[in-house]
Amino acid sequence: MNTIRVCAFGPLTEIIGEVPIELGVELSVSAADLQSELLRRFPGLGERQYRLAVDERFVEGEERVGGGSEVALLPPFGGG
Amino acid sequence: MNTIRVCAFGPLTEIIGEVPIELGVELSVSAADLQSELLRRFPGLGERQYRLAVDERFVEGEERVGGGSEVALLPPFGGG
Amino acid sequence: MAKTELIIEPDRFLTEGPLPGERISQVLSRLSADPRIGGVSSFAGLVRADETDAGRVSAIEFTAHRSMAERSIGELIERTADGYESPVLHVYAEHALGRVSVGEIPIIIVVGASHRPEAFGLCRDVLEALKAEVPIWGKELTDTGGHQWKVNN
Amino acid sequence: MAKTELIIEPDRFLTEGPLPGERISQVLSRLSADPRIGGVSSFAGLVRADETDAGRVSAIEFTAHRSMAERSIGELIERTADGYESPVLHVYAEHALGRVSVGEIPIIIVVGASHRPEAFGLCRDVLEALKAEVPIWGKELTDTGGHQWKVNN
Repeated sequence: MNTIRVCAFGPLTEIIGEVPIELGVELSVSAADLQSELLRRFPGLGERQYRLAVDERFVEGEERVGGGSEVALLPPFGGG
Repeated sequence: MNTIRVCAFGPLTEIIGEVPIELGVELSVSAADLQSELLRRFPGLGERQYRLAVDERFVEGEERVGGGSEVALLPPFGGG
Repeated sequence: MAKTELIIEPDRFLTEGPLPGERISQVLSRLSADPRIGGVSSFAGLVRADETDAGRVSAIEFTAHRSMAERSIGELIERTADGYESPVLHVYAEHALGRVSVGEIPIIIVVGASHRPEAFGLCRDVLEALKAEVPIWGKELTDTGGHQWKVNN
Repeated sequence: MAKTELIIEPDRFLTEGPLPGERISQVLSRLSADPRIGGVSSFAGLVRADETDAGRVSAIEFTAHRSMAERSIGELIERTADGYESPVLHVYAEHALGRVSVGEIPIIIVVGASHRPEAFGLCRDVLEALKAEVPIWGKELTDTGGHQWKVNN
């Protein structure tokens, strides 16, 4: 098993917390499957919009997220 | 006879000078006739666009300019 | 449309000599005391060293029909502000007279509004109306001792 | 299109704490040293005392995905500047992190260009792209101790 670190930002910290969580995965996982697993653990995510980013780039759907990655959960932005 | 003081602005000062000139008129004169008289005295005005203003308001065509008025000759603006 | 409070500054639009660059921050500091203002759009014009038929511009000498300019700037700010809705619109407009050298500032406009579209839109509208309607002239002086008159489009 | 020189400032886009209002005049002063620049358009955002369901806003607490934000601001400035032609485009963009109270400044954008349409247009484009694309979040804190999250349209 490898681990993926998941870090929440903005309002999602109210659901997941400020501290990154770790998920065990095989070699890699699809972005969609990762989101399903997060939803199972944090049902509050079901009401929230957010995107995933790895290495400062968005990932989605069938794109693979490798073990050892850091994944950012990015809700809609509020800068400016 | 009454007099009208005519004051040039911007590039028109190169034709008419910085010092206001005085024109004798009867009770009043139309804006168009005033422009004709100015053109007779200063043929260089023929190549120039400008508008007349009295009391900070534009006058033109058959509008009357009374004796005793101060008339400003306003070429295209260049502020900003 | 909802009622808009329109605040116009300063009392006199025309100033002798180039405008200080600190002006924008000074106005911004005053605007920040109004808790209704969320966006401030500013414009500063600078004299460019343009190449012209008369040589390279080194300065612009500005003159105006002063009383008419003061009157027309007030009128055009009120007219352009009429197109915007905001709890408050705060407009500062200032123009230099006399010699303004390359890199110096002949014009500053600062507009504060509740939201950014009104601040940007009105700042630009005031600038465009000012260039078209306010009786100011600029004599561009060049490095060869020549000159030409600036004409706004 | 003719070649445009694009200058982007500062090295780091994110700053701890509210931005100083003097910043705009400081940047303007630097831009005035470039004789190709004729117009400088600036924007400053201010925290408004909005009435919300959670109470009256007294401050916004800003957080960011810092590395992603720094990267995305540089990319979006280059992309938006691509739409403009000017001998020089000079873009300064800065955003606050942490607590910014009502009347204080969370964002400043300053754009210098040869002519005013490019300065106004690019300043606004950078602002809009920044609000849509840069991973920053604002937690609006209210006078009743409540909060809500700011969401850009």
